[in-house]
Amino acid sequence: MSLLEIEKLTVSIGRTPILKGVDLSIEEGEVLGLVGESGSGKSMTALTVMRLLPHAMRAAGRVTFDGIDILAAPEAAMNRLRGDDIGMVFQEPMTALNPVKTIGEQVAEGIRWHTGASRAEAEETARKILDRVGLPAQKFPLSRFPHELSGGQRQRVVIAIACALKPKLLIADEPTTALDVVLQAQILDLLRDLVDERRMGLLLISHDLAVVADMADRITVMRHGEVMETGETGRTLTEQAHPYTRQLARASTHVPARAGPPAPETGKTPLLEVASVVKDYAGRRASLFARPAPFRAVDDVSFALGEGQSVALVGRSGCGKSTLARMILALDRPTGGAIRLDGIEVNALAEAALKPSRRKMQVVFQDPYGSFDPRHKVERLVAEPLHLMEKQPSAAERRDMVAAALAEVGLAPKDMDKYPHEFSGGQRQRISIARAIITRPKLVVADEPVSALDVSIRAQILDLFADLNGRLGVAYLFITHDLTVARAITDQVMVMHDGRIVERGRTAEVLDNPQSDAAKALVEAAPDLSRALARRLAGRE
Amino acid sequence: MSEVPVPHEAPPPASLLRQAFANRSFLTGFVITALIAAMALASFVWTPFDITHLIVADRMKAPSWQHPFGTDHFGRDILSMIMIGSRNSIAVAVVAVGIGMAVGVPLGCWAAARGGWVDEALMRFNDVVFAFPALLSAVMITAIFGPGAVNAIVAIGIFNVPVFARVARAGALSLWPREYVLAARAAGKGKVLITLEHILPNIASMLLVQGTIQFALGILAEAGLSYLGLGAQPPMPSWGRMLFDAQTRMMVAPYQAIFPGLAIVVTVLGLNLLGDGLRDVLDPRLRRER
Amino acid sequence: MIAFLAKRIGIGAITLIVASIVVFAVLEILPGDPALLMLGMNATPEALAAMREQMGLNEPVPVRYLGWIAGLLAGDFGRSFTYSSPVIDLILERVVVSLPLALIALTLSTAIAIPVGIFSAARRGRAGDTVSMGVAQLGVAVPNFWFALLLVYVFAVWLRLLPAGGFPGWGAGVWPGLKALILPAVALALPQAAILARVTRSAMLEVLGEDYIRTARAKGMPRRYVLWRHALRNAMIPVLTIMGLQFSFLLAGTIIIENVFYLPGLGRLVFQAITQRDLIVVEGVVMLLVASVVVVNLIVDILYAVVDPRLRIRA
Amino acid sequence: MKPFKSVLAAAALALAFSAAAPMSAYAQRTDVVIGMVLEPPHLDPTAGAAAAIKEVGYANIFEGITRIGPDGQVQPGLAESWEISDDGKVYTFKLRTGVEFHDGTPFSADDVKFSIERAMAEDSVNPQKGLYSAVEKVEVVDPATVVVTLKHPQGAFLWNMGWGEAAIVSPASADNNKEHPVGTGPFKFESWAKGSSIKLVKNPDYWGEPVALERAEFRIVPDAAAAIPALLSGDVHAFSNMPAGDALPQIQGDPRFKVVIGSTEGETVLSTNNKKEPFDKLQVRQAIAHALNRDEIIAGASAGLGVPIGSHFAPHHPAYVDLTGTYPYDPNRAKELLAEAGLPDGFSATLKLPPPPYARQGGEIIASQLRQVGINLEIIPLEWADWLEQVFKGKDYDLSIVSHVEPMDIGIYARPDYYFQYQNPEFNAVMEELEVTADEATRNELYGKAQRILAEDAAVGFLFQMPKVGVWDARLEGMWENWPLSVADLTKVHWTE
Repeated sequence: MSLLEIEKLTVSIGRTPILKGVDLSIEEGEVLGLVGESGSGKSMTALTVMRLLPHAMRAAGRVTFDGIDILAAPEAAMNRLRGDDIGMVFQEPMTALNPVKTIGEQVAEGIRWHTGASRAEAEETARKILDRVGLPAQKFPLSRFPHELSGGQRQRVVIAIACALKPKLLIADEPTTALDVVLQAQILDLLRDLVDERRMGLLLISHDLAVVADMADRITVMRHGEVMETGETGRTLTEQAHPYTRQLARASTHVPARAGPPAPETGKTPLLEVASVVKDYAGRRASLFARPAPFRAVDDVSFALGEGQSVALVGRSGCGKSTLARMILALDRPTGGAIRLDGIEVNALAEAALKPSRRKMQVVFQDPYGSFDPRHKVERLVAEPLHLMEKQPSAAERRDMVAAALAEVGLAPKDMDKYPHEFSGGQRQRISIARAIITRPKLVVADEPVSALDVSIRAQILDLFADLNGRLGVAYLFITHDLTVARAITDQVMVMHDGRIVERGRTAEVLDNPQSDAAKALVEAAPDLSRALARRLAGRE
Repeated sequence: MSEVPVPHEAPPPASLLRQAFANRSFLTGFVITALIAAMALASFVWTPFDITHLIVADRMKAPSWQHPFGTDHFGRDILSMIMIGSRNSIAVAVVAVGIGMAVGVPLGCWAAARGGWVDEALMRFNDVVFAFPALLSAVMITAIFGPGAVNAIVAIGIFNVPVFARVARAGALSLWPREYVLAARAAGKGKVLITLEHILPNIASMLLVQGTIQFALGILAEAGLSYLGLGAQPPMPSWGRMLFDAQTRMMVAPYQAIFPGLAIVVTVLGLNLLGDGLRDVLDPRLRRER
Repeated sequence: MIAFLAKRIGIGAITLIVASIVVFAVLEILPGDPALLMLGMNATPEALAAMREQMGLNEPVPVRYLGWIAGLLAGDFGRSFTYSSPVIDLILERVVVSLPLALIALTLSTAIAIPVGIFSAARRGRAGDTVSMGVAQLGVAVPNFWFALLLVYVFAVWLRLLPAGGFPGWGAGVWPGLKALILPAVALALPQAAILARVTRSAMLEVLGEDYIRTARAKGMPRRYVLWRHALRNAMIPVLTIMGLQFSFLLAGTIIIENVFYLPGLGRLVFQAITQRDLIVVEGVVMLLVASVVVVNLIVDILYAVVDPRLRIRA
Repeated sequence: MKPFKSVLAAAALALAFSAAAPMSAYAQRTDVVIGMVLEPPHLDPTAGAAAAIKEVGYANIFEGITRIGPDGQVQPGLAESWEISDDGKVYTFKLRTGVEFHDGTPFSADDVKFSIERAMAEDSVNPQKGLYSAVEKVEVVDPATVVVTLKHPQGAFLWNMGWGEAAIVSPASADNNKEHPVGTGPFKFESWAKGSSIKLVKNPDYWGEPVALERAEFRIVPDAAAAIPALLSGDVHAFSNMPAGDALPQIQGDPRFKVVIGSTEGETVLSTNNKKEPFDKLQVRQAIAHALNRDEIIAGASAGLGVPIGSHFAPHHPAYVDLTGTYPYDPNRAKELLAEAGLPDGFSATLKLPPPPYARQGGEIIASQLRQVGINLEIIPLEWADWLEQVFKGKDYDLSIVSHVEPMDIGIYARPDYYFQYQNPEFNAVMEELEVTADEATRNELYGKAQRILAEDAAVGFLFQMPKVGVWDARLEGMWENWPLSVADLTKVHWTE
């Protein structure tokens, strides 16, 4: 009998079904990858196993863990199971820990509850598991509070909590999605080692095929609350028997067709020139009288970008890439250095004098939900940058321009009379791009433009970026931590680390043959489906 | 990527209205508030009795068919007094909230947009105002300028200023880093324009909710001041004043104190329910200030 | 932590200075001649002049302000015009009524509100929650002085369980003193309790929706344990804020409630002093109240740091 | 279950305590709690006008050379007898001997001289300095004899010396009387919890007939809302003048209490600014007088207890003349008179009201009555301080309502700077004559004449004599039934059970 056996599981909220007859099983010591896009029901499946579904949700069907009927078990029995035989790791490490309790308390608490150990014994066990997850005593005493830890370190604490009592099954729900690639690789390594070491079953939930391909023995693909396909990882992903699996796999390795990069025109002023830019932020005051030491977010960065060029700025989270982007967009002023757009030093201009320069550069943000004022209709949203025009267009002209911009991004003119919440994430990102191109800018700065999108949507949006680059000759500065995006759409890559640009070169060269340590770390850590499959196949032979 | 529900955003007006009326709090509050407002409006054209003409012979009559709430110590019909008194309560609260919003919201928005010393100065100003127990200061203000409805309005209004400034500032501060505001800045819009186009409409629901709360508090504050004899002056009836007049006769004519008190309770209850409902509908995550 | 405290203390000091100027200036423009009030309708002009001189009303304003401040710092609040006794004595006599009253009311409201709020949050949407929140909703709407009137007539006049008002003084014993404070404290506390219960409930609900609650549940901790050990402390921050504000509200609320129960407390002292133009008493009491609000805010700030380690900056 | 039980326990405890209180009533009680509305600002009767100072101290702590009895007659005080010279200018007082102040200082003629001269002095802050206006000099003959010489005969001199403000104080303690009053009376000051109560204890060394009470407490009960429950719950045993308002029938029907409606010296009038347009016109004042319905005013402003007056004189006084019919209630006549005065459409004016309920409630009724004849009054409520400043001192008012509580104070209408701004040489002449007349019958006749002049001139709107609502425990005896002076003389008060 399997460790976990799910049969015909349905979950519904009111009359709306969330899961429609899910079947799934995990053997002892097995790693099962559960893959699917937003709304596929992956997380709800996991929460059903923990019996931690939100109040209004009702589950039916059969869930058996280690011979226990989970759906019928009394709450007290579930309390005994949770944290002891089943551990769970969540997506968002920043909020998963109680901010007012020390990490020691939070790890030891479950140990004491389940084993009845004394405080001292529980703390000793807690200490051991924290050491094991890579939080050594001298740097991370039990008395640390969560806010004193980084995201990756917090996720290690959550893993320590989940694994403290050597559970038979560990459920990890998108455990690395909120982390950058380097941390992702570290956390995945840790999980893999723990599973091997303790012979735990692991239910690894992810939207990322590459991650799952690397980790899972078997894989289950879900869509809209139903299981599409289940099978051994290597075979499922190489054969791609199910059309949806194929679609997912294709999308995650999708590279848009692009016209070659324009020939670099020597001697001409570059479109964008960043010269020795520095940005300091006030640091935290150490004592009442000492002046706080400034924190240097961007440190002496210089580069140039030609017309029509597409450049990626990659780096781990906190490396300063978003700060740099904000300065280029003249939303922030640098502490030192100069930023020139078409030869004009934008950082020296007053807001009123910035208009002509602003017309030449626009922005696309990451979050397709947060980047629109929810109270405005699409027409007004897309037309917003028209504020920058010398001559304000008439209402009719404005509608025409908005319609044209929407057409460019593949939306219908009638969409301009809707509110943003009536669109899906991908459509919103199209609207976002329409807004960015309505003034016919020469440069679009895109800050993680596809990282909040599902893989299939991401592929479409990347296609759109590529298409616009070709047709309109827009130059891109892509800010991203995702190397596949950089590879897909840019000609050049700059690698940023601790506020400095440590490496720069043609995309393919840098990604295939990184020189700096920072670039190497990024490249090594980046999940890649084809490489993962290659490794897996090689490993089997 | 995981099954996070779509972040809450304002649906279009039509469905908002439908949603609002499906909300029990809102519906109850709306009905009560509408009734009180209707009563206040009706009192301009009709009341059961003329309360400007005192018929001392009819004084202290217990509730009857003729005078459902009884009569007061001057023989005035209490129902008519309550009807006309509602005008005073509503007017004081409306204007006091209006003063608070008209001064506080621009201040709060300015502080949030400008930051730096303006923000600091506003916060310190708030500290000073909040350090004075509000009722105490209201008593002082009315003592200086003389008791009366207008001075009560000013006294209550002054304390609404920092409340709205705080709510507006907090709301605006949370919106300024939003991507759509950044996009508007990238579109070259200035702080004033962004505040008008993006900030204000998006904090409007918070302000509306706070407004109903302050409105309810304003009615209570006016009743308190009138009870101390510092609010509306006779012959203008006011609920608080009616309570003050009635408390000496609680033994012989409890109805004189019970009905005006109930009028206050019902009105404040209605407004609070309305506020709760609005908050649920407009922004489920909005926390109640104060 | 020290820097944080220093900043809060600095802000408190500035608040006090500004408040002292405001109070003094405001009272300067208050109409009414205290000397005339003192001597009444048949007083002769010479007698009035003599009285004014005696009361020190003939000095210029800045001199009087500085003199007053210097006195305050030295603990000398001046001498009451009407009572002709030192203000500090008057205040001390009254503080022993008002402070216990405010503290009892605060304790009562906290003791009622927090358990009710937690209970409601834990049984969100069920009958217990609906009923207690319905009562709370009503409690918020009830003016405390009206509630006080009802209490007096039920408990003092009908049932004759408790005194209707007045204060026998602590000299008469602790129990008679407390007995006199029960009804006023209840009248003050219940509307506040209603507010606090609502705040506690919504703070708890918000916290119960946080990820770390799910983490704790996933650890196998029972619901009740999570409620008390994980949620409550996090929910304390908004609750503390409201309690801090309520303290200032309770202080002011005593003005009305002390009038209803004719308790000789600070609220009535200041109200009487305002109507009798006993400026020096008004100034003294207002400054005391402002100072206590500032101190309470400081305590709340410290409690924030106690509750929430994120506010403690590691030395 | 547990919390419920403890609630029960608390209730039982409370019951036990409230049951314990009446137990002591089996023995003869020697303590009393008197309720009073206004707290005295201090306790020195020679330095403050507040009636509450006298209410506590008069005859209890302080005594004068004469005193005024419950019937309003002058009685011997610290002077056991006196002689008046034939020209009425020299008073020779024979003082009691063996009297001591509460601090042990012996009382003698020097104290009398000191007290009178202190009140007359340049820097005196005595609110009734006018009482001494006729005094020329005070001479000590021997420790038990003092001679007061007047500038001119003064009919009311002995009466004046019986006022609370004329208390005899000792030079040793005079300056501390505000905080710690020291007199010669049957009660000694014990303590004062400001805002709450003043406690007196029996003076064992009193020179006169010893009092029945061992302890007396004056409890401050600021208004009717507090007074009624305080009485009903037994916290307070007696009110000299209870602010009972409309709840009085409730108390009257309760056998535990005795209610005595008595008279006071408070003439409640609609004060009129006689120099201000249009009140300077006789017809306007007459119109107002015709427009006033005293019965309604008395019903609404004094719970129907006040006695209507037609001039400025107390109805219980022998010299009183009933002039209430001078300008009977007649709104139509009032309108005619207004038309005659050139104001056919009426006019608007202000009505500035001090805080007492009779003024605030009477004001509303009067405003309503005057509105019927076309006079629109804007009601402006004022605190006492503002009222004194604006109305009394500044004379910046049209109409006001106030009760004039000084006994026999019809003379105020003759004062040139008084806030009524009333001037009538004929009236002044009557007053001058009164000042030098000692014969009782002639005096009464002159008083009658003065009353008529005021009534006919409608100098102010004469409303009603303030009632004294005496309420006390039915077992208590010896409280004053009338109030020739607003005091709470406890010398004869005792319990009957």
